[in-house]
Amino acid sequence: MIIKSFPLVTILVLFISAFIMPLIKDGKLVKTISLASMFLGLILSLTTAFYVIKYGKFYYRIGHFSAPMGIEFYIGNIEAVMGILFTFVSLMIIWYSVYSIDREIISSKISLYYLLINILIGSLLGVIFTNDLFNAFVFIEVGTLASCGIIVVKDKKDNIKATLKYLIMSCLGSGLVLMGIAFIYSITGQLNITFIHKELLSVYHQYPRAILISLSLFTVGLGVKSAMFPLHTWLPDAHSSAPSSSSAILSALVLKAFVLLLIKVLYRAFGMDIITEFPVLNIILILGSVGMIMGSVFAIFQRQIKRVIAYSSVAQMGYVFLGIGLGTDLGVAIAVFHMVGHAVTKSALFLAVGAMIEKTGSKELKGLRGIGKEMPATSALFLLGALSMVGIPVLPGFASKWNLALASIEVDKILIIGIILVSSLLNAVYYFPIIINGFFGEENLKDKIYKSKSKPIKELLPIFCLIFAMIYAGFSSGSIINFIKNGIV
Amino acid sequence: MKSVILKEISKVIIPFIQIFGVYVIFHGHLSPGGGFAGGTIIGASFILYRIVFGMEYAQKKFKYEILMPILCFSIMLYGILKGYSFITGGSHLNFPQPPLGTSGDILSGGFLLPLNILVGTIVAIVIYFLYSLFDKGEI
Amino acid sequence: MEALLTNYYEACSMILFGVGFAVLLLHSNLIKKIIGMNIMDTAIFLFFIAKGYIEKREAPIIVDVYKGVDAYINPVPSSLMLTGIVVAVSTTAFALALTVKLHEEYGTIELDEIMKMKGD
Amino acid sequence: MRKLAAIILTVGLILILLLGVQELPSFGKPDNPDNNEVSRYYIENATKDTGATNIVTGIILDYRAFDTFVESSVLFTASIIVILILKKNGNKTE
Repeated sequence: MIIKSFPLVTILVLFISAFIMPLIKDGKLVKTISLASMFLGLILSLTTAFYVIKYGKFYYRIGHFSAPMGIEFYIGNIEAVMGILFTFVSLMIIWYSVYSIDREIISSKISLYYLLINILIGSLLGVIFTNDLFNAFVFIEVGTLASCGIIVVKDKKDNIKATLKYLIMSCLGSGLVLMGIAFIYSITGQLNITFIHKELLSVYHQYPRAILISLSLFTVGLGVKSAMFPLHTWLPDAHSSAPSSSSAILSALVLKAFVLLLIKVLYRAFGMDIITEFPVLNIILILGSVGMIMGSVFAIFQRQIKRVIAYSSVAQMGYVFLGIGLGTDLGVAIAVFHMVGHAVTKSALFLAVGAMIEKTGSKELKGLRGIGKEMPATSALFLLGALSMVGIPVLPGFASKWNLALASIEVDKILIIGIILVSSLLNAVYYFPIIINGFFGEENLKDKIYKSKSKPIKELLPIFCLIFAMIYAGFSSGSIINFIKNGIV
Repeated sequence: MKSVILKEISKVIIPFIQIFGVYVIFHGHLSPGGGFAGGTIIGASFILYRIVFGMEYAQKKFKYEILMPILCFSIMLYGILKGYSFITGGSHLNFPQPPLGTSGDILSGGFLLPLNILVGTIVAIVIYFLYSLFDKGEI
Repeated sequence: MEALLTNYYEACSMILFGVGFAVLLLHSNLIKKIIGMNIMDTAIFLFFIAKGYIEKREAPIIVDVYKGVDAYINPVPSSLMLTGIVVAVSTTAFALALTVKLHEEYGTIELDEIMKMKGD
Repeated sequence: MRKLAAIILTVGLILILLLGVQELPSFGKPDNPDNNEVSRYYIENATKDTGATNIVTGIILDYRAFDTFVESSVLFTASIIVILILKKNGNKTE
């Protein structure tokens, strides 16, 4: 069946359409190519998802040689959902950047910018789909280079400083991941995740320390790349100095693919019965909960709005790590669902903030007072996104918090509910002042003309679609979580 | 680097370096080496040319408008060639595959030889770009 | 302890990894940090290739006659490390380009001074 | 102070890694777990399947060709980014 090859076709289309772009001079054609390739990717991943719903998960060997000899893709429920999420969110972000990118970077670099975005999304899809550890490492490397590239495209002082810090930390991370792969290869002799699991089941009694070390190497290596709490120091500078569309891609998509790889390594390569013998899951649980609290605390003291939202990314990634640390299938399903909800919401928030900064010209929180009157549509979308972050019942933020609480009761770790409540309150503490100063307050609205700075509707359509998708995810959260749950093993 | 001795000697040596690089690429699937090693050797010969003969000559000989299309076409060709063999292999369609040939001579490895050549050009051009950008920021 | 003496290649690569890690953490000069990153990558390549070696066997290239399965070492780590080396090269090239740009902007490549200089 | 903490951290890291290495299968033994049926399959069938006498090139360009495709795009992306950063006149047409 040719539909089985669609995930590979998506990645090839994204890579090959990226290779044409340096030869094209005019920006319009480059944007249309990028939009067309991403739209084709969305259609292909939608058909793959329908195929998976109907016929269940499948393996797709790349080339003429099957699993342990050649490389293999594994498309299960989680990969199908994440494929749709990644292509949909990046399509919306590219659609938004078509209008806003000319004001942020000089015209000759636009074709290279879209090249980097295409290669980045292709490599993130590769990290999601592949069932081979070393192949995932090579995709991580392309993703890291491309994500550092889209930050430095804006060629300002603090961009370069933030990019260098990000590059050095993620090189450290990928070095640790490669060391983890070396340890696993020396024990099992396999590189394919399902074969590693088979080998490890028979051999993990002889090498307890080596397995513990490779587990911690993977956790730290991928934790650095996906902003686990103590290793997140690169994130605020990188996400706040980048152009608005690339900071949306960075915080919504790039962090998620590496956490998904961590889930695949922990729950598929090692398997539930091996990792429960080691304290790794509890460490991830503790780091996740500390990250939730400290991320929000840092966000309160920030003055620039983009840094507030960057720190809230760290806090939301804490939720995901909390879900992973619970150690049950439900916990991982909620972690994946929270990734879906957070990706859609955070990209909408970053794009809305990008529009605000572009129109008002000031990155400071003080500069955005009374923005509700000047740009009512954008700040309304920002309000909806912030409500989901805080956890208002109908939106996805609430659904993942609610199910996380249920899952932690199941595992009878009651303290986690307290942590979830405290972090939701902290979220409210730093999101609501932005909204309140924007819409209400006499002195804020004093000399603001209604709709004076609002962006034209056709530029706000992508954010509107993202918010609409977020609300849809909130309504159908139960069915998405069940769909993900039976896709983990 | 204006010394005449250097220019004359490098005029003699550079062709031999490039011939050796081409040899390593073409025999990639028979003897040690392959696309990456051979490409590095050819890239090094480009850099030697640029050092000895200075930037103006090098820019006339290796213009950016020629090298960038070669780089993009070779990596696109690589993607299409390998994409063809991925998809035909993965979905078990038995479309015609390139002949494997007898396993001793050059034209023997099916897609191996063209892929080695493409990888060799990619590596050579990338190394030349990296050097020239670090040298004076001009290609 | 004697196990460290038998697989001494892996032990040396771990110490090299630690040295690279220390250089990365201690030095504030950017070029030295990049050199530290390179040392770490080389240590990982040494570790990976050392896992593939089997005593009294030769390189996996069939010269003229096929000497049977037990005459060649494990080819997989050496082919993986070709990819690893290319990855290390491109990351180093990118980091060096950033260092050149930082020197143009800030005038110094000491990361501590740059951190103190709160840019605009 | 920071330097002391960094030194302690690295020495601890080296010790932990050496503990792990101590337990790994010993170096160079023919019956190591990584010398299993996968590598034996490569050695036996490389010339039959791919036609290459250099088994490593056979693995790179045929068995695990997807790795090498993504890796040459790593090289391509690295050169594009360095062009993006360092190209003096910015645009391509002088």
